[in-house]
Amino acid sequence: MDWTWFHRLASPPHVYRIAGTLTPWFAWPAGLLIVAALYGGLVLAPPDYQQGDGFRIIYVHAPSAWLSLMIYSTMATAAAIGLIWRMKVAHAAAASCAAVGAWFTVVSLVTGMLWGKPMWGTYWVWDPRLTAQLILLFLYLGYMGLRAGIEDTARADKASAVLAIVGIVNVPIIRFSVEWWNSIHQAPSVMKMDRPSMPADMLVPLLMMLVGFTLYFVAVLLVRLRAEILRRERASSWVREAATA
Amino acid sequence: MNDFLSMGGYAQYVWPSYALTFVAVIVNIALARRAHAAARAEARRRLSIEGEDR
Amino acid sequence: MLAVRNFHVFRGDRHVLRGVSFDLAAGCCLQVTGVNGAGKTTLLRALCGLVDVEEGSLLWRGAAIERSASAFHAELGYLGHDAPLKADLTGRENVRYAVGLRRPLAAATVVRGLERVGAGAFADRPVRSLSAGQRRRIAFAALWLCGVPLWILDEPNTNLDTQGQALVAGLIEEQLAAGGLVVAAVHQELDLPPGRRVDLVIPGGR
Amino acid sequence: MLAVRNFHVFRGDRHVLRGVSFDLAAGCCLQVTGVNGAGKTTLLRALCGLVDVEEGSLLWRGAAIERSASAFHAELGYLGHDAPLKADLTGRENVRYAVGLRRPLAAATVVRGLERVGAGAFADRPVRSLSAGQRRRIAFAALWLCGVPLWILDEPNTNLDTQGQALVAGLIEEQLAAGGLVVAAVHQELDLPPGRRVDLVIPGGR
Amino acid sequence: MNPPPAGRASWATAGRLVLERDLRLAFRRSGQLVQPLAFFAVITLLFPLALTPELARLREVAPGVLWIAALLSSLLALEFLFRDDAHDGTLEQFVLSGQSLTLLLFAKTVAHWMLTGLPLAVMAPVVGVALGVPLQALPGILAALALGTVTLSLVGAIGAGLTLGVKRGGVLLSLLTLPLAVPILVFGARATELAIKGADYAGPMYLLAALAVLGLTLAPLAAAAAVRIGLE
Amino acid sequence: MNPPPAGRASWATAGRLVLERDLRLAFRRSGQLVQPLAFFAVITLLFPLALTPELARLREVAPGVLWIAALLSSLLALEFLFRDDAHDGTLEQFVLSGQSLTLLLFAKTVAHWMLTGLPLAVMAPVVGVALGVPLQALPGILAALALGTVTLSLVGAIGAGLTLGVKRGGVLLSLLTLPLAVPILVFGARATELAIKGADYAGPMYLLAALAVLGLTLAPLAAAAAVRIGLE
Ligand code: HEM
Ligand SMILES: Nc1ncnc2c1ncn2[C@@H]1O[C@H](COP(=O)(O)OP(=O)(O)OP(=O)(O)O)[C@@H](O)[C@H]1O
Ligand SMILES: Nc1ncnc2c1ncn2[C@@H]1O[C@H](COP(=O)(O)OP(=O)(O)OP(=O)(O)O)[C@@H](O)[C@H]1O
Ligand SMILES: [Mg+2]
Ligand SMILES: [Mg+2]
Repeated sequence: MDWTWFHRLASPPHVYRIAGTLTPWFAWPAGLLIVAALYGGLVLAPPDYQQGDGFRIIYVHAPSAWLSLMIYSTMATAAAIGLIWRMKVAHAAAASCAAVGAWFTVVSLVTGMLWGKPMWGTYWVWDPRLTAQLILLFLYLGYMGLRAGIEDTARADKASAVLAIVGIVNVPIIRFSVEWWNSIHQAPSVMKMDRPSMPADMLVPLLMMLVGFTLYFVAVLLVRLRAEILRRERASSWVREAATA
Repeated sequence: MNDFLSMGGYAQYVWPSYALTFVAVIVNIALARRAHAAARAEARRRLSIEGEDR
Repeated sequence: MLAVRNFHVFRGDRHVLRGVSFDLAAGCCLQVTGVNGAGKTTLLRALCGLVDVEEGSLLWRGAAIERSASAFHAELGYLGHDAPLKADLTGRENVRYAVGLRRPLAAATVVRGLERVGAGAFADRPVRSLSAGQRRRIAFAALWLCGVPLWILDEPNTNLDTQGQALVAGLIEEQLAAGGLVVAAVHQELDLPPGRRVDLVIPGGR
Repeated sequence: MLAVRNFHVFRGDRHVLRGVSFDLAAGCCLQVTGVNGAGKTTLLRALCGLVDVEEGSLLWRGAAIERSASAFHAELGYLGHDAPLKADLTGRENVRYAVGLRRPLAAATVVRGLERVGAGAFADRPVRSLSAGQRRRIAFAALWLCGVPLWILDEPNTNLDTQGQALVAGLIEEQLAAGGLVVAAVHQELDLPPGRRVDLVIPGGR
Repeated sequence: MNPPPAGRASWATAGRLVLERDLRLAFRRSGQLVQPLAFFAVITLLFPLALTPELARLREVAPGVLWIAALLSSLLALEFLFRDDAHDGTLEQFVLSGQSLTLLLFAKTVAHWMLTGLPLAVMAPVVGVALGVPLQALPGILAALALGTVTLSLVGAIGAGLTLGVKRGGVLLSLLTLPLAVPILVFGARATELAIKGADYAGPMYLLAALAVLGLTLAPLAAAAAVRIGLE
Repeated sequence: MNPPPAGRASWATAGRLVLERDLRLAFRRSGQLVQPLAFFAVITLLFPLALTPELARLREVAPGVLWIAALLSSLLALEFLFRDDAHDGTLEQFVLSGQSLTLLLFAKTVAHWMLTGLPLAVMAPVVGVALGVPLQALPGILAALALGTVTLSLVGAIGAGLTLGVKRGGVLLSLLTLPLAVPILVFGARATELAIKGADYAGPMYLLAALAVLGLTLAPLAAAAAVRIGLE
């Protein structure tokens, strides 16, 4: 098997360049999808027969909740790769994930709370799904705290990688908490492949939003990754061209 | 239009949600770009004083 | 027996060791000198694998050593700036637990070790109540009892009185005579026969 | 100027100092020697009031000093086996906070102190990332800047390279020349003019 | 080339320097600052998980939960009040500085309160809302916590001083401090409960204030004595 | 006069020595042994003071109180799991001993559990009775706590390893460990609740056991990796 692609993946200047090239390819489709989904979700989709127009929060709540979990998984995967193959670029990618993930965890919490008030009559209940999401926020905070607590980058990389990997056990707990406990939170309705329980004109904008947010995240991650690589490699010779270009 | 803005009585929940989400979306773009710009500036600063230390 | 090729080590952002190489045969002592902050401690810890090496290789008995290679570690004893002792345990207990991890150890052997370094009189007092030099002696007893071929010593004479310094010199000579190796960072030159001593001066620092 | 009469000090159950007495005039250095565990550190800490004295008296400028007499403390600087530095602060900050407690201190004065001990180059790095000798230098900068008449030094040469040891010798000579006093516990004799040195050998130990 | 001789530093300068130093040490690691807060939040999070998720019943236990969480966060941070300084010799230098040890330790205690008690009190309303506390009770809770944590820090300083000589003193520290902290807990929880009920909570607040005054006058002296002993 | 050369110590000896050493260190200060217990007792005492003195309502919160107290006592002691050893260089010598670091740290974790988790579980019935728990529920509570604290110690070992390089890592340690400990708390409290109600509590006990097995297999590895990193 030809492993050159793998080694090239590990080379900072290469990743820096590739990331730069790829960014617009994710950013523009993301923007288009999100705008289209906004139109579809806010204008085209009919009001829900139970929740009226209140259900439209789903178009921001579900994607941000999805992102918060997806970003954590990405972070843990990157951290594991960094730890196992000693790949600095992977550590840089993991480091770039945390802040974005924490942001969208907060967004999912707040939009969820805003949705909870009209639907459940209260902003917050100590429901397993909700609590688990709050714990996810603390995981992100712990990860960032650990990183901030260790000055040496290489050491911070490895220590936080261990934490990210250990913390991944929480992700399935969050995803499946709704089924394990009888939560008042919505059970997965989109990801059920057999029979989506939503009419198409509601579902399609949601799917577009999900894809749009995912692409958006990749674009943001790529920019952050470039910054991180540049910061770490500031002593290397290739940075000369990259910084002045 | 007014209908649209009132969101069937849910305006006070729907619009803040959308606002917060898109603030987060924009802020994250801004933060990422700022981090990149700062890293480039730092690298350039280091290059300009190069040879003094190492 | 021990060879280092082109070691490059960073501490934080500082490029501390810039290509250090040496060869050390059995029965020889590497004397590492350099001003404060040159990188003596860094080199010693890098040999132990306690500090990451950016580039370069370490050969022991002709074979390259990875970081955290436990077979290599089992043949090595390290004594740093501070003696690795538990303040609440007595000297005897400290020696027993530290050395017992590495080799089967009879109580009588522990006594021999403690007496070898002149620590017999205070071996049963908790280490917290010992003077600085007394602690160093306990640490040397543990090192000696390990019976490993490679000693790595950071400023071994610290806190020792004149007799203690002579004792350390004696221990080192014995270790070399038995075909062992010693790597020692010092500020005062070691008094060893020329054939036994290899000098390494680390430039830079302070 | 400093006089000790018949000091008796116990550490735990051990009668460590059994009637130590000496007189030290301005401009003189008391060189305390003794084997490991003799009681050098104990004597120095007893002078500072950090260890209880069972019997005996301490006279400073002719007057008897109680334990924790802050007027006496204000004239004294103590440097023990370990440098009293905060690992998270830089050398400059450490000096500023340590010395600032005792006297008004301009930033320029701090710089002078750091440069006096050759610590200018690493004064702005957190102490945790300094080598053993670099730390000792920072501690000496703080001591020097205190500008107090009485220095109490425990093995001042520890961890210092040759130039560092010369530096300490220079600092001590200056202090004496300016009419100050130094009490130093050492294992290697200090190189001072005979008129300036008073010897005290503590018996027992090890 | 002698150091320029100069007068003695005033006690005000000395106190200010100690305060500034401790704050700077805390801010050096920006993450450290949020940590007592995060700890406080996580502890309160445990209660709904372990007790009951129903807001109505949580509201009943909210005063107790808030105060126990505050007590524990404050206690956990106390461990480090003097330990680091004792370990690296700074405390010894304090004793030898010629300044009043009482004053220097008081400055350290103030710094400790500013870094734990104060942010905790400010944070409490947020946590309170999550436990179903009505909005109008929040100012009262904030005031009670701000006052109570002052006394907690002061009492804790004595405990921290006493356990200096003890290896792994952390648990012992809690044991010494918790009984002394019980009055604060009782009055504080009472004030909070009354505030939640919308009743007048001045009574327990006066008692809290009295405890704080008592602490301010006696605790620094006791702490200084304790530290002198603890230094051996 | 060379030291008698000898073979290598077996891994079993090494593990036993580490365990023995930690136990001996703890017994050296006999007071230290009771401390986690006393802390546990004091914490549980705080609840009646802060919440409500009525036994009937205390019984309702008893499972949660027991588990939170256990979690916190265990956490407080964790701080010292590796810190002292890291500080005095023992951990470095572990790494250089040629023995498996995973094994040595596992031995330390076992010692930690024997010194905190086990006595805590044994003590819990006493505290439970004080909180009005019926007698027939006590064996269940003991079993659940004994099992749960195993996992707590294991998870805590990872956190303790990770925060080694962090000054004042205590609070960060809690912040890292508590989220990971939440499942233990939830299942544990659930088992206790069922036991108090006299219902069948096998379900959550199986889950606790599953978590313990997961912890036993993975945590020592992760802890060893963390310590290696933390030693720099
Ligand atoms: C603070 C409160 C809330 C939090 C923390 C929260 C959290 C979450 C999380 C973590 C997801 C998972 C996304 C995924 O599995 O990919 C999710 C999805 C979802 N949430 Fe919420 N939620 C909250 C409130 C609400 C409310 C009040 C509603 C509606 C009544 C709601 C409806 C949904 C829906 C429909 C989904 C998409 C489920 C799917 O299709 O997979 N959520 N939320
Ligand atoms: N953790 C660290 N982070 C950054 N720099 C460090 C760190 N530790 C040491 N250094 C720096 O690396 C250099 C070498 O340090 P090292 O301790 O190896 O010196 P040394 O030769 O042993 O000096 P000494 O004689 O004073 O013991 C010094 O300049 C020191 O400041
Ligand atoms: N805390 C203590 N409790 C009991 N005995 C102690 C204590 N500290 C020191 N000692 C004992 O007192 C004696 C003197 O110790 P001290 O530290 O003063 O010796 P020293 O002369 O400074 O030795 P060194 O040259 O090794 O530094 C020693 O025998 C020591 O074991
Ligand atoms: Mg060194
Ligand atoms: Mg001494």
